[in-house]
Amino acid sequence: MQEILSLAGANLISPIILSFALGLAAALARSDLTIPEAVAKGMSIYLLFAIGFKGGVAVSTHGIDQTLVLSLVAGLILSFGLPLIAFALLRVMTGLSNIDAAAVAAHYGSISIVTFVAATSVLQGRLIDSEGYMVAVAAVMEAPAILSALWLVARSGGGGKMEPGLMRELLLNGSIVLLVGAFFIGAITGEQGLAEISPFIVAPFKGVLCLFLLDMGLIAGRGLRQSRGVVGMGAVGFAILMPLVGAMIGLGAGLLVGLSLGGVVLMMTLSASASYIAVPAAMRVALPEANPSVYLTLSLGVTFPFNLTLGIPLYLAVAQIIVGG
Amino acid sequence: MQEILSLAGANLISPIILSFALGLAAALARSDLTIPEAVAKGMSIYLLFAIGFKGGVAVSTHGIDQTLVLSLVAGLILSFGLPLIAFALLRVMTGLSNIDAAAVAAHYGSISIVTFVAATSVLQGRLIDSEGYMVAVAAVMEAPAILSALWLVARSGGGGKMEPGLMRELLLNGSIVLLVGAFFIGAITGEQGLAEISPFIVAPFKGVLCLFLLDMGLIAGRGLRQSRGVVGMGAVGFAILMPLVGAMIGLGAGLLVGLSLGGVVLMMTLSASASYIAVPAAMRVALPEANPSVYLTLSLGVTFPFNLTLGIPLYLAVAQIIVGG
Amino acid sequence: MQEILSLAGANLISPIILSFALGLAAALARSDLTIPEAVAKGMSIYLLFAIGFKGGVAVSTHGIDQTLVLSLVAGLILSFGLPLIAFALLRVMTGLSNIDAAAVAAHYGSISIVTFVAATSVLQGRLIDSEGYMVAVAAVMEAPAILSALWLVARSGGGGKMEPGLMRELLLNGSIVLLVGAFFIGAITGEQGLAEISPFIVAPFKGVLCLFLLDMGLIAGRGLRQSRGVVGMGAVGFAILMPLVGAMIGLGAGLLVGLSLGGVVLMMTLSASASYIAVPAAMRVALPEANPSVYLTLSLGVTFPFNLTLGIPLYLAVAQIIVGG
Amino acid sequence: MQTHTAKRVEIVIEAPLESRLIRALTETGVTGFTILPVHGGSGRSGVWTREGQVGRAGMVSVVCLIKPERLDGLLDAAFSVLEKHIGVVSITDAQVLRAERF
Amino acid sequence: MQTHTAKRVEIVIEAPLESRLIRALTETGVTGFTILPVHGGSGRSGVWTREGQVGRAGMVSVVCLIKPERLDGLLDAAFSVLEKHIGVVSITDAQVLRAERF
Amino acid sequence: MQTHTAKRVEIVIEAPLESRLIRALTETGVTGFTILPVHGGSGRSGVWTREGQVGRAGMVSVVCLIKPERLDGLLDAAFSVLEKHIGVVSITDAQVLRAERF
Ligand SMILES: Nc1ncnc2c1ncn2[C@@H]1O[C@H](COP(=O)(O)O)[C@@H](O)[C@H]1O
Ligand SMILES: Nc1ncnc2c1ncn2[C@@H]1O[C@H](COP(=O)(O)O)[C@@H](O)[C@H]1O
Ligand SMILES: Nc1ncnc2c1ncn2[C@@H]1O[C@H](COP(=O)(O)O)[C@@H](O)[C@H]1O
Ligand code: NA
Ligand code: NA
Ligand code: NA
Repeated sequence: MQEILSLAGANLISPIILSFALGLAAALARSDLTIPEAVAKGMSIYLLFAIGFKGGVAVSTHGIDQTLVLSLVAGLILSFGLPLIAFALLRVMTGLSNIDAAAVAAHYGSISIVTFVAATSVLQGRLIDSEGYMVAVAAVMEAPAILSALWLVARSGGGGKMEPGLMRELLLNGSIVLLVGAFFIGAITGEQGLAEISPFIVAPFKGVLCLFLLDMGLIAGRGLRQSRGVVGMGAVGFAILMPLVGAMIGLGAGLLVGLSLGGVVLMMTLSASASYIAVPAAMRVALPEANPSVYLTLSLGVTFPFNLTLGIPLYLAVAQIIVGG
Repeated sequence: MQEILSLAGANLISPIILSFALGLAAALARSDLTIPEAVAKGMSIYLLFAIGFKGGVAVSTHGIDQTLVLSLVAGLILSFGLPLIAFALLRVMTGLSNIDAAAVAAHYGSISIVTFVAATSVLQGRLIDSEGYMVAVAAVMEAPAILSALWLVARSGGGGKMEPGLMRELLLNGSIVLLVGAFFIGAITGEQGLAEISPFIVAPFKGVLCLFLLDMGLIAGRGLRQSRGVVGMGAVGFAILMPLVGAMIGLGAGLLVGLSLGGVVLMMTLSASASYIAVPAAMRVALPEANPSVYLTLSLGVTFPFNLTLGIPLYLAVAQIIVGG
Repeated sequence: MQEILSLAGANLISPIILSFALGLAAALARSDLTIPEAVAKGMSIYLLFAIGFKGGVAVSTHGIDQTLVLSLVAGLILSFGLPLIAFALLRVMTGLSNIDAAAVAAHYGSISIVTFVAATSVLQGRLIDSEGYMVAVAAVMEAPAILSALWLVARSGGGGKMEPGLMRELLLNGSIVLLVGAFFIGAITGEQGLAEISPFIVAPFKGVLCLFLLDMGLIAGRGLRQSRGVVGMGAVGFAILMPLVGAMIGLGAGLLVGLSLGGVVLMMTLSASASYIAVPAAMRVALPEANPSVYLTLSLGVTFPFNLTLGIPLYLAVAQIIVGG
Repeated sequence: MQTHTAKRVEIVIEAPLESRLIRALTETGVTGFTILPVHGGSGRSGVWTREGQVGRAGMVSVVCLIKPERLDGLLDAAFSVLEKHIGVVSITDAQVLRAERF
Repeated sequence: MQTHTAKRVEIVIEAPLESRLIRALTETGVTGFTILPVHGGSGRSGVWTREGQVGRAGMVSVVCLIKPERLDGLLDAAFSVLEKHIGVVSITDAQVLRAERF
Repeated sequence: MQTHTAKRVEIVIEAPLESRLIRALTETGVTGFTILPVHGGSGRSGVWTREGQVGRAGMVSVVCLIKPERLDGLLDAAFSVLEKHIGVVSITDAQVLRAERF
């Protein structure tokens, strides 16, 4: 416990977290600080390219162990399954409509790549290795949750039919294509390729992540300011409970699959994290009746900061106790 | 003298100055070279974050000496007071209307963070230390000058009432929030935090500054081209005299406060520099009748290049003679 | 031969090429992956500044040998002359109208700076030196080809008169001004200037180039998708034959001028490359009747990838055989 | 100078639906339109801005100039996409040059 | 398709005043508007462009669709902010779908 | 509030021609206009988008509010530039505040 708190503390005073806090504070104080859309998009492209590439390189060096396929399958199952659990919890804990509940559930089945990145940098900070192909698992987990959500809505007769073309849109979503593409480039060019571009994708990575989290904080803060009263206590409770539930399930999956300590932590983080970029856009298309400020407030305003600050260190501590090492 | 000139010379052929000159020349020659707004904003966010963070780290290492508070107070007084002097000079040297004169005065009481950054990099080049909290002083000096200007206008019955909400807008101005916020992040995370992100905020800093000054040069050149004839010789004379006056007063303040050589040079530079980002926007709200091309031409077209090229080396030389070292 | 293929192979699996391929694939698969215009423009500004600066530094160190002037003259002649050859080939190989053929010809007389950059990084990879002033040659070759194309059209009575103001627009084109300006800044500040900003313009260069080529791939792919059927087999054949022809002529020019091995390869690459940024914009002004999707498809969709993948290694191999070393 | 009557239709629609709207328009034979970026806005669904957004957030504005007789077809197409979604459609009378283009 | 008459008001105003205009509009009950970025322009106060600008420079364009009877209230609100400043306001007659939204 | 009749002219023209259009407008005494960025579009010359473009590609939209009597001069000037090029021009009747500015 002691240990967890100290790690959480150390984690809290990292430039990354503090940058997020700065953005959050600035937005809540109604400062006019903003980061241009093009710059924010540029940073996310950089982060996806870098994280994918490094994952690929890791695979090219450590080679593909048999757990790769299992991990991908586990990711798929988690992404399909977690929304069902989330939906059930939401029905119990909140008064959200079927459609809103399903839309929120989709976000928690999918993943937040920035949370994933934050977890990897915590692992690096403590010199804990992890399977490079976990970025591929992250990619695999992005979309399936959306299908589960649509199924939940259809089941309760609330429309939400699978819009034609939506499926390929989801699979060819820019961030998935970039993440997976960079992963393969890294896997093909390996250490040598990394040597060529590491001054770009490795050295400045954390700094860029700071500015990106500043932006995330600004957006989260703006959202919180505007959605006052939109989400009740129950929903907020869900947004903190669900990551814990997800992490535990992710822990189980990671152990079953036989991942390393680092891999288990990442699997927990992926399961615990909620999407706030790809899924919201998909929901506007597939479930327009769902209220965006509900799912954005919960995933970006509550769950994201929770994972960033307390969640990740907690998952790491738990994994260390159970996996050992 | 010899010494000053050689330093000025060395200063002139730095990539930073030449990049500004390139932008200026390109704009005057009506080249279509432009830097996208989003990229320019992104670079300024980077520069503010980096300079603030490094200042905070410096404070966290050297600790806070008693002069910190004094320096902040000095900064406040300078920012409030310099506009009065500037206003008096303008009334004598130019035929500007009360309102235009007050608007110009506001710019010279406030500061140019890029000029400040250029001064710090000159100091670094000559291995001269300076107090890290000077960035906090810079932040403190941004807004007060605007109040003095409004007071000057109100006094002469020219309207310029303190618009409701303007005050908090000025204090929560994006650049101030980012500069101060990054300062605190740096102060909290200290050397360790710096180690994590220095490949991003330290190593490439000067290069980014070059491109940013290229952009400044482009804007300054465009402004000069369009404002031909708008400003008379008297006004141009003011734009060169005022920085010298400001620097001398800044010198006095720095000595009174007991700053180090580097700190004194920065205090001189802050006093000598004129705002061309925050204050112009504020003037459009508070003094819409004032002519923007007058104050932009003087602060960005004349004073900024003057400080960049001759001013800073001169301030350094004078400070060395007086402070010694 | 063996040797060429292995080099081509090695070249093919570089992160740079694979990033282009990723962009191409993503666009052809109709992924919504895009890079914001401002970010793309920002990267091209960075690349031009960096390549120009480094060229200038190289000149400042190796000094200007007598071949400098000869090389510039050679570049001028090539840029004026190559369009005539291209035009003749197009008349023979394709059914393009006079105006379309002339417009395409202009692109092949001008140059692609990114192809040039790719060639320099291949040379660096094999530790082959080259004359720094080749970037000046690149700058010189950008515009003249356009005049030849206009002359070709005027000759065949198809209008295409030299629009007033177009000339200075071409010469003060943003990319030329930036490239040449950075070249002079590099030449003036030399090694010392480079030391100051190399963490910005040298270390991350290749990484930025990857993202830029990702964008180029996206644009090329989008263009290919939309221009299905617009260009016939003959035109595609031209887009592969012309670079070879250009390279051979560039080889002759390089030998005549007496360039080093690296210089010869770059001269070949410049002659073989086709513009897809500056010239298309100029064509919209000067030859609006010419069909953009024809010249964009050929230069960006066919010739650019050809040079990037097979062309450059081939030119290098040939140059090594003939120049030796 | 010779002008021709036309209708100017301005459709403010969510960015994620842009591709669908374009498809619907094209299917009804409307192949001329201009897409303007939208920086922010406010409506029944609240206030929003593009600042700092990473995903495909916010709205876009699609402007179509068409012959009056084709207006209904266009509106039906637009409505088929817009129906369940937020956004607004406005029509103004306009004159255009070069009627052959419409 | 059923349309309803409305007014389309386009207010080109300095970026630093955007927040004030929005406030004024909201206070008079105008909660529907779309903000378009403006790249540059020219007027009595000279020529300007956004290129390379760092501060909150230049203009923005605020487009409001409203019921005709609410036009005057909107114009008064807009004018109260615009009065001493540069910028232009134009009004055109329009038709809108889904009147319930206005 | 007192308004004055005016014409709103919207010229969608290729970015490389922007400077020429501005020159032509200025020469005929039209010194008031607003330039809006255009994100993409479609027409007889096909579909295009700004995304990822490096060069001066795509279109821009130039909006002019002018006194009705000056419309023809403006259209002639615009047409002299637009003639051989792609792009569209539309005119709508408008009301403006502060007529002295036009
Ligand atoms: N009355 C209006 N005038 C102009 N734009 C509007 C209006 N109402 C809504 N919009 C735009 O349409 C978007 C969605 O509006 P709504 O469907 O009312 O939430 C808003 O964010 C605005 O960008
Ligand atoms: N006649 C006009 N038509 C369209 N936009 C205009 C017009 N006059 C002014 N503007 C816009 O309003 C801004 C300020 O105009 P002004 O108040 O005349 O300086 C200009 O920069 C343009 O963006
Ligand atoms: N009917 C239209 N309505 C709105 N914009 C149009 C229309 N036709 C063309 N445009 C715009 O003008 C550009 C050139 O059109 P075109 O000359 O038909 O190729 C297109 O890319 C659109 O941005
Ligand atoms: Na999850
Ligand atoms: Na000052
Ligand atoms: Na060529």
